[in-house]
Amino acid sequence: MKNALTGHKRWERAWRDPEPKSEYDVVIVGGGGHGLATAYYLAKLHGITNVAVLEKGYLGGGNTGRNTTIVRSNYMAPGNTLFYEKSMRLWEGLSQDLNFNVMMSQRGQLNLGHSDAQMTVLKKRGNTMRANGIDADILTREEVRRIAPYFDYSPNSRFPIQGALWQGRGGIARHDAVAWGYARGADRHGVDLVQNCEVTGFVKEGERVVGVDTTRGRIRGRKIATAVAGHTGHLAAKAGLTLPIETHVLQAFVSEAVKPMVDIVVSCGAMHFYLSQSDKGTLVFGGDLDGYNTYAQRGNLPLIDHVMAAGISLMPSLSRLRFHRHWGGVMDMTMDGSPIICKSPIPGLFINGGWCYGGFKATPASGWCFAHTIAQDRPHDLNARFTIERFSTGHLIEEKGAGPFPWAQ
Amino acid sequence: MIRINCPFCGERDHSEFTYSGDATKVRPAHGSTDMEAWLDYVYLRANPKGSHTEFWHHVHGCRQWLVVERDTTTHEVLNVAFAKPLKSGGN
Amino acid sequence: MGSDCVIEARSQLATRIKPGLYGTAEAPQVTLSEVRRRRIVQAAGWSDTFETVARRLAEAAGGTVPHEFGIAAVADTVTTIWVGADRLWFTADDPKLMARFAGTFTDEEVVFLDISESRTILRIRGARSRNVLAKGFAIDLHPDVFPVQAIAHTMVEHTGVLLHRVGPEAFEIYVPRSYAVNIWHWLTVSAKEFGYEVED
Amino acid sequence: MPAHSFRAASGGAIDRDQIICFTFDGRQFKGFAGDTLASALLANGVRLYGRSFKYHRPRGIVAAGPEEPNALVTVRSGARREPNVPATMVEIYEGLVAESQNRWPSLSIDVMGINNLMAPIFIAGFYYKTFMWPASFWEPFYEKLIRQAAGMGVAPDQPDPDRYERANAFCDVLVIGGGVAGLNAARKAGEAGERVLLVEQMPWLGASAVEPLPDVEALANMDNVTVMTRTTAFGQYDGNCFALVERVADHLPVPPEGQPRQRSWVARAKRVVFAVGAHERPLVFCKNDLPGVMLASAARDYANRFAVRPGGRAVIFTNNDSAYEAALDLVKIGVDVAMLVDARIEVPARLAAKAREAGIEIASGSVVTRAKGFKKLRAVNVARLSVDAKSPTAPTRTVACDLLAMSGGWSPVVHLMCHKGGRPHYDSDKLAFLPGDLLGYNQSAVGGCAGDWTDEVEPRELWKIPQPYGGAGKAFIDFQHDVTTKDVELAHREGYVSVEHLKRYTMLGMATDQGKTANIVGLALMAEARGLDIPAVGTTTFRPPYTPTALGAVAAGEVGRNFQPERFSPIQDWHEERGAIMVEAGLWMRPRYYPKDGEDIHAAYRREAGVVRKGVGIVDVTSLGKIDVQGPDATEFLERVYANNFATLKVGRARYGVMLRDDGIVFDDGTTSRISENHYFMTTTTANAGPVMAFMEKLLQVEWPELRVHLTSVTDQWAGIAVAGPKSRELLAGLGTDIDISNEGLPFMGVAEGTLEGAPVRIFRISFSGELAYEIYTTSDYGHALWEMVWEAGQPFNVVPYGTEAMAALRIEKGHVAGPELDGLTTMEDLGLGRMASRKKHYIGSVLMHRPALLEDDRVKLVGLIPVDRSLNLESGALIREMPFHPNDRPVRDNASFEELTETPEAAGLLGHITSVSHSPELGHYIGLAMVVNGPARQGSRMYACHAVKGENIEVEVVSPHFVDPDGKRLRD
Ligand SMILES: Cc1cc2nc3c(=O)[nH]c(=O)nc-3n(C[C@H](O)[C@H](O)[C@H](O)COP(=O)(O)OP(=O)(O)OC[C@H]3O[C@@H](n4cnc5c(N)ncnc54)[C@H](O)[C@@H]3O)c2cc1C
Ligand SMILES: NC(=O)c1ccc[n+]([C@@H]2O[C@H](COP(=O)([O-])OP(=O)(O)OC[C@H]3O[C@@H](n4cnc5c(N)ncnc54)[C@H](O)[C@@H]3O)[C@@H](O)[C@H]2O)c1
Ligand SMILES: Cc1cc2nc3c(=O)[nH]c(=O)nc-3n(C[C@H](O)[C@H](O)[C@H](O)COP(=O)(O)O)c2cc1C
Ligand SMILES: [Zn+2]
Repeated sequence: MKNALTGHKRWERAWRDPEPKSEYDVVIVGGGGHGLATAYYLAKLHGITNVAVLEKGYLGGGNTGRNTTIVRSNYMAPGNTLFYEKSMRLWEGLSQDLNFNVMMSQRGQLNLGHSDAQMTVLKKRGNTMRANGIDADILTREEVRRIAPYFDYSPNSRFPIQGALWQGRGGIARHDAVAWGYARGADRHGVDLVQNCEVTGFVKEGERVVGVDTTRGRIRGRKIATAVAGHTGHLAAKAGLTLPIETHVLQAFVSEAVKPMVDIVVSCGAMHFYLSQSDKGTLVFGGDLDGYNTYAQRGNLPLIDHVMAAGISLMPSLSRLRFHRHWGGVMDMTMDGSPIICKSPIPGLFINGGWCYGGFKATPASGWCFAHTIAQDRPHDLNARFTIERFSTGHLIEEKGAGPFPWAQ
Repeated sequence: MIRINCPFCGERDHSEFTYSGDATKVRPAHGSTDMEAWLDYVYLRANPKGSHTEFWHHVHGCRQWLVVERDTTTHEVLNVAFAKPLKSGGN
Repeated sequence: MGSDCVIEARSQLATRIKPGLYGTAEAPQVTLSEVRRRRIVQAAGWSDTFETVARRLAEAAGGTVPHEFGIAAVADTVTTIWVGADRLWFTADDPKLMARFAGTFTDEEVVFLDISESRTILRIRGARSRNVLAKGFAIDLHPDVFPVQAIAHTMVEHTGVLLHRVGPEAFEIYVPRSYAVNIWHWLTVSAKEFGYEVED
Repeated sequence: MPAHSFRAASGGAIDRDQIICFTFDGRQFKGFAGDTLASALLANGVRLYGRSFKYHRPRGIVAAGPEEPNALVTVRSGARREPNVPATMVEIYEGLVAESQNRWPSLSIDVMGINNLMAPIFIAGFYYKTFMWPASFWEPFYEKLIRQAAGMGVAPDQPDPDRYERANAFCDVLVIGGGVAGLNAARKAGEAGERVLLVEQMPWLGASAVEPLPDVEALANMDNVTVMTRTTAFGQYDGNCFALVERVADHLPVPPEGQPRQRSWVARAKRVVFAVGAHERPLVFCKNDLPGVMLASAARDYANRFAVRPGGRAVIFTNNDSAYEAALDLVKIGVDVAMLVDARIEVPARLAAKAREAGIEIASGSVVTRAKGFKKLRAVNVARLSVDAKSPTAPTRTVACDLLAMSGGWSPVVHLMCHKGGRPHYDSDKLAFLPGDLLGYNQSAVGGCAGDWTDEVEPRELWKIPQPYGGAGKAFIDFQHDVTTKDVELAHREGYVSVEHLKRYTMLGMATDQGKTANIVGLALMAEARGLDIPAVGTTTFRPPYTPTALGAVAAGEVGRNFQPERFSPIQDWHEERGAIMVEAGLWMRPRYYPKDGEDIHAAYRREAGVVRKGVGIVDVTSLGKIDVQGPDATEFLERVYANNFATLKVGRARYGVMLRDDGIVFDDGTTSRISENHYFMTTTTANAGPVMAFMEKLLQVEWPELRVHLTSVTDQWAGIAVAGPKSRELLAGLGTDIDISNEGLPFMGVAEGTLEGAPVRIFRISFSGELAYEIYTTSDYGHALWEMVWEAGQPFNVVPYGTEAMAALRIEKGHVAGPELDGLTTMEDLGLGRMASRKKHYIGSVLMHRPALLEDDRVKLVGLIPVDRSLNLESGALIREMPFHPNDRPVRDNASFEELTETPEAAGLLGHITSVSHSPELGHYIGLAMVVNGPARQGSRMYACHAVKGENIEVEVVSPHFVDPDGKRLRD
């Protein structure tokens, strides 16, 4: 706190604002959490520091800066379970690793079940977690009520709460701080963070991708790695790849700041609603996708109506509370709801994308695995299944079984 | 609210319709056993930024499947047509 | 179907419709009721021939083919409505409606289906009908846009319904039967501020 | 202080005949009808309204409209409590209860005010740079502390007693804003015969207009014009659709009967006119947050509309012309205007003359450098400003005053215009962001929001007042979030220089007012620090809602039971009368069980299912999806959509069919019957009825238009009753249909049509329970009567009604797959249905089902399970392993073992899971269905059902999934 008392003059600039060089060992496209984490781990763990992160807008201005910040590791599909747990473990030491407080708050996450069918799935999920060394509990309705007395337990409830899956280590983190912390860390290792630099095309020599064209000129790279959540599909198309991805918008909402009222993170699949209260006192919440392809970072009224209705149906006292902003983020929705972290079929091009609406929690592990994949030219065990080929072979990674419909994942 | 001008029903809120993705994908002929063609049809998407040709089903209206051209950066609807060319059925 | 029936037909709203005056206003400004025992016959054909088949169908039924999708053709005993490509509904308060088509058509021309009981028909009339309907229907009900005999296949309370303007201040709503209780509830709540009468 | 001591004896648009009593912080006050809480309290001399967010500084009123950043109060109490409402937007009513917020124990003595002294550590971004060490302290300690300190008001903690509703509007022209410009635009459109809707957020029309406006009356007389006050357009969405919220009853103690509290409108307009005016900006100088410092236009509104003197002695401070009118109006109402400080060297001649005439001293080329006072304003320091505007010049004069009315220029309200993602355009003469080319072809902006004003003398660009040498103290930009000029400097120094980083690092503009008065100042200061011009820095994104909006209003009553529609069968009344406990299934409400004297669900379903096995039971199956398939090509169509053969199905017969998705995974199943040559009756699961219908329609309309087939949902046309159990035939015999139900007349999978006392019936001899069973359908009007008749006919056999729970028990015993097994991940082969799939024909999914992963041997496949110790319960969701799972096998959070965990998850030994369980009425113990790797090959072996979460392992025997009558003898007898 010393700095605070000396007028904050001693905090140096968070990151430099370098002119891009003409060539790097690795060029990362996308200055969101994943791109920045990838740069950080490339430098820190693999000694590759001649790296640029190219960001078309401002660092962390993509989904990293517009998500509802839920962090959990409660996945059950083989391939997902341990990957997200790896991420959780990285989160647990992240503030110290970065020397920047990402405000990771492991206040516990409640996944509500409203029917026998849902409870079966939650139990399967919880048991799978626990069998893999991940904390999980199955709660009865009464236990849920003790944790969250403010939900609707009356006969008026359309989807009565039957129970829940509880992950005590789940929680939220401060989205901006994650981007800024990784950015600072990467910058300290010599990575060039280049903002207002949009990649507009790829430079190819034969089959191989050897650079990118940007709004700030051509930049060559021995390896080009994209981490452009929401834009993976159309960017990859510029390199000649068609992917099993559609871009969709997810909206989020924030209420006025109120004194502490909800001290957990809650998700309700039956009604499509999730909510947490930020350290500032605002409630941050959201729901389902709007459900049509879009690159506009905004959604429409029917979904907004639905989110509000779901929120109040779950927690009747929200009715008179007011929201004061809502926004949207555009995401890569894949055909099985799971991500892609791999060497692409095009030599020199590495892809990290397809995060759907769940990639914030993945930020550390995604960067960690992507850095490994780029540095070693092969995936780590943890991301070995996150390939593009899985769609042809049928080795899909599905939590839900929604079928090949991106808007239904 | 995206307003879709159904050729049968007139202009309606998009919430009367369900979305069903890229309408430019060509379904392999019934009977085709070309695995690659099926994979392409079921999984791969051009996902364009800009004009997108897509299916909407007027599920709460006339139940016709429509092909809508819409800009994915502005949501502006550029064209609406029946998925199936019609010979009769109103005007 | 059902004409010689000795069992009593029962409305989906049998226990919900309770005639009387409701709401606050002294004089109710809308009246709500259910239209019972109307028959609905769907006739569906094939696009290459349906134009002529439709004319013959209408003739057989004693009506005419509406020349627009959004307008019902009303004749003495039958109302004809487009409900989709190559599909018409004939509605009449006649238990023998289906019989009007008997024997004259082949499957190669048209297929029929009696779906009378799949819909509960609600009627609302009175000065404030439009105000009540505007609380659920996202279509323009202004008489210049939605005149008498206009129909709309549209959504109310997340339910696909058919709305038919049967008079300057009178409408009928064809509701899928299993949703009728829900829509009736919505109508009564929405009408309350104007005062309403429920008729049997 | 005497009541109303700040109210002029006459004037204003208030109704002095209607005195209204209300309380603020427990004290009784009086106001008049037409007052806002802000005007009434100002009239009573109240200056202190709340404590600020971070520093808990005392705060007063700044504005007179929704842009008010400071005076947030809590109104009402109990279940109707509403925190954080600007006092400027509350209309007083008899008995209104309002309280200040964010202070403890009271507004004037607030212990958290200590934050103010600790201010250096609460500066922008301080959280991120502190509190990480020691790591173990963050959560239990620091984080809790931060959270306690957060928030403003206290949220309600009870369900809302009020109601909300939705409404739809259509118009040719939507005019947003009922000020001079909006009224005028509406009148013109109205006169041209267009259908006009004008919305105004305040309770009155005319905004700040002093004189009554003729347009108001003209509009009232036009049939084609609707005017709605107390209605805010809060968001613009696609298709020229605007979301409005009408505050129907917020100005009343409770909503009148039948009326909602608020109504949520969607207005769809052919054309829209924005006439939303402009917001005045504060000026930024030391301690500009003291109560008593307010916007000049607000001071003027209080004087004109409410006849309130917002102070006794005022100083006016401006950089533009508009504050002169305010000064004059304040004089008119009896405020002693000590001085008008105009930052410009040249002052507007005409206005200045008028001001001097009114006795106002004008200090040109001067600025207010500091406000003085402790909890309220006592004086200001005034100094001349150097020509380069970089520093004040000595000497400083101190002018005593209790009101400072300031005007830092005007910001057109472009918010709504930007909601679709556009950015406004900066006008460096007007010092304002204007709509520019933001507007669509069917949109226009008029009046203040179009920047439609001209000053005699150009405003002087003055984003912050330079501090005199040695001057210290905070100068606020964003009052609600306590963002000061120092925060902007800090953000700049640390590299958070993009406006978006500035916003997020300092929280500028992120409070409930969304920086309406603050944002432009903040970004101008950043531009200055970076040496860029304002357009190069740009604005942040404008997002809905324009003003905070209650969740309840937008949900519009679709909450609780009304969250989604409920579907009922025609037999519902009977179920209700018999006390059935209902359960939802794909919107349908279905009886789950019919408890008898105090039975719980387990006792009830076991009893019900037991009767079906031994006698006869009836269940309402109306909710099953029913699709009528008709046309010359109906058979060909079914051949294509079903994986099994349908070409050979004869008229009068039914067949179980399985449908796949294009990707080869099972989509749905059901029984389809051939009613006549070209006519089929298809059933689907309750949950998939909609998707199956839509998919098949797509195939016909889009892919196979050459097939002459019509599909019609007849789910609601037919009521269905399953009659199941060894005595079901006897029961039906007593029913009196004209259908031959003998085993020969109606064999297994036979279908017959007939009548029952004149009502049409269809009887299908199909069975989900595994017993001799029938499904009997009639048209919905007779559904209830049929049920009663079946019930009567069943009395001699002690028939029971059964619910979904018993139905599930019966199907599990029989090994029929349902929802838990058809989970969107399984193939026909996985479900043991592989042999059904046709090898001769092509059908939906027949290509992609041959992808390698879908053919692998070690996929999970359907098996039956029984506990080795028959007295134990099985639970669905348990995992299947060859070995029991002990918590110590995989300790939670054991970093040491993580590398080992990075092997494949199969290393955890997971071989599958239990999908469905039931207590078997036939066997008298628990049974389960499970999906197990290579399951069928394991029949006879023992494994463990592991409830890892509970640390519980149950040894199970793997058996066939067909627990009863595996050969189907009972079905056929
Ligand atoms: C509303 C919402 C709520 C969500 N909630 C959660 C949640 O609770 N928990 C959770 O785990 N996940 C959540 N997610 C998902 C999560 O936000 C994302 O998966 C994650 O942030 C992705 O991080 P990223 O770094 O890959 O992408 P981003 O942060 O989007 O970064 C990608 C960057 O690439 C840049 N870029 C794109 N194209 C180019 C180009 N051509 N050239 C240069 N730069 C380019 C973009 O500007 C962007 O900054 C949510 C998402 C949304 C939208
Ligand atoms: N420097 C100056 O002298 C200066 C600056 C600004 C305006 N003006 C003058 O002031 C007058 C302004 O007139 P005007 O009619 O343009 O603005 P106005 O401020 O008089 O009226 C705008 C109205 O719109 C309403 N409104 C705003 N947002 C709304 C929303 N989202 N939903 C519903 N209602 C909303 C406001 O409550 C207000 O009543 C003009 O005559 C203009 O020239 C002068
Ligand atoms: C977790 C979280 C909390 C937020 N809280 C606030 C808030 O309190 N106030 C606010 O104005 N915006 C808040 N925002 C939204 C941002 O202002 C902004 O809308 C979002 O980052 C998207 O950027 P854009 O609106 O510029 O597109 C929050 C965003 C996130 C992700
Ligand atoms: Zn339509």
